[in-house]
Amino acid sequence: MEITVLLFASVAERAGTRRFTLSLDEPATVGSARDAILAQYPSIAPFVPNLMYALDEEYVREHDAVTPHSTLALIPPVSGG
Amino acid sequence: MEITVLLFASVAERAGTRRFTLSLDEPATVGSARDAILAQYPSIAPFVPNLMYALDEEYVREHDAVTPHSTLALIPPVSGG
Amino acid sequence: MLIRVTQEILDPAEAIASVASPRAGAINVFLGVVRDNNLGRSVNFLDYEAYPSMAEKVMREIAEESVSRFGFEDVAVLHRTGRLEIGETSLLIAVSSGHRAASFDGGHWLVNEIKKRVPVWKKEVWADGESWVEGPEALGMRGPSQS
Amino acid sequence: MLIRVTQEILDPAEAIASVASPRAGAINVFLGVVRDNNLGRSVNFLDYEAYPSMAEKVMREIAEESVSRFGFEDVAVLHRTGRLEIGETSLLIAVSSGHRAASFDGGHWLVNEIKKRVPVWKKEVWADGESWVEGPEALGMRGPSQS
Repeated sequence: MEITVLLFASVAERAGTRRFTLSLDEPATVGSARDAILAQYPSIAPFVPNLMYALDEEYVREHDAVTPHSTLALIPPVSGG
Repeated sequence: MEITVLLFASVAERAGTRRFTLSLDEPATVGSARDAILAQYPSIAPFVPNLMYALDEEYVREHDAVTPHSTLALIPPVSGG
Repeated sequence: MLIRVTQEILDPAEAIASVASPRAGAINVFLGVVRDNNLGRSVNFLDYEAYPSMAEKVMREIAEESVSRFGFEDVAVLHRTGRLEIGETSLLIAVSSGHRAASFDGGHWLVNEIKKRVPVWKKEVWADGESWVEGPEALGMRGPSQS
Repeated sequence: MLIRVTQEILDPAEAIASVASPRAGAINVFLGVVRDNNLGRSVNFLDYEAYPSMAEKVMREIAEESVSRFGFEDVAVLHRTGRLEIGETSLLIAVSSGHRAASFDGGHWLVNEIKKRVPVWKKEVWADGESWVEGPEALGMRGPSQS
């Protein structure tokens, strides 16, 4: 299946991209998708321990399932306000 | 000596005046001035237990001295804001 | 430090601009607004009276005390007098502060002190009568004008 | 309920007007403003990035939660993105409430939750470099981008 991946802030800068399509074997979880992203962009490894994840604009956890055509966002620690 | 007396809100409405000149024997205190005001405007008696007093725009107590040409304000419980 | 008792409409933009500072990370603004009810009774409008010169003096004292207590960069306190309709602003304060916690805590303190100490009075006017509201929050401390 | 992520200047008057209500006796407004320093370092400007659609969704969730927690009449939450100069407003919230205590407490709660949960990031730009600020208050939780 294919999903859309969004990167932001420090992670987007390090990876050199903000948005790409990722192919995943089914079934997939947030964790397995994260591992596939890391394989493709190993430079972001240092950021991973601090990341949160959002699937279709909802915060999710690593063991949550990823569905086809969904959008997975890697969320660095937020600093708005 | 003479002082200026200011009344406000409920007290001014009851007395039918907002400002007048009061003659006092020296030495005078806030309390003796208040008694002289009451003698002149007995209708304000019910308000007296809740009044505060300001002399030349500074809160004062009943035993504080009143000086010639000062302005004494009778301050009902405030309700600004 | 912008301190004013006025019959004119209060403008939040003016108060905000007056407290701006490059060292401020937070600005807190409070508007006391005329509500359509009080203590369960429907209110038509309010009439505010002040001892204007003393009110400004006390507002300034409270504002200065808030600066030393909460480390504000600047403070604005404005109170309107005269007839105010539902939804109009009677009290406007703005504080600027390095950080947000002090701006909220100190803003709240400032409003409480203003309500306790500044010589301003409001009369509530209902469909069928009127009454001076005297005492903090008009709860249990009304003077004998209440009838 | 006015909720917006935008590159345009934030206008407090718009936020205040949007929360007006005849039942409101208090309106509290908070402006998060770009400060000329952070953690002892001089700041030239900030660059804010957001995940705009999700940021608005989370801002709305927090605003709705604040209404049920604090009984607000209405809430506005606006966040600006892009380059912001010293003194410009990055975050603007307004809440209307029957009474003032809830407006201060709930306004503070709202700002805290927004800073914890909304996907927005700021980059500090100094005279001699720049860094993404990542984590609450940028204290002890910076990511490895800090160099």
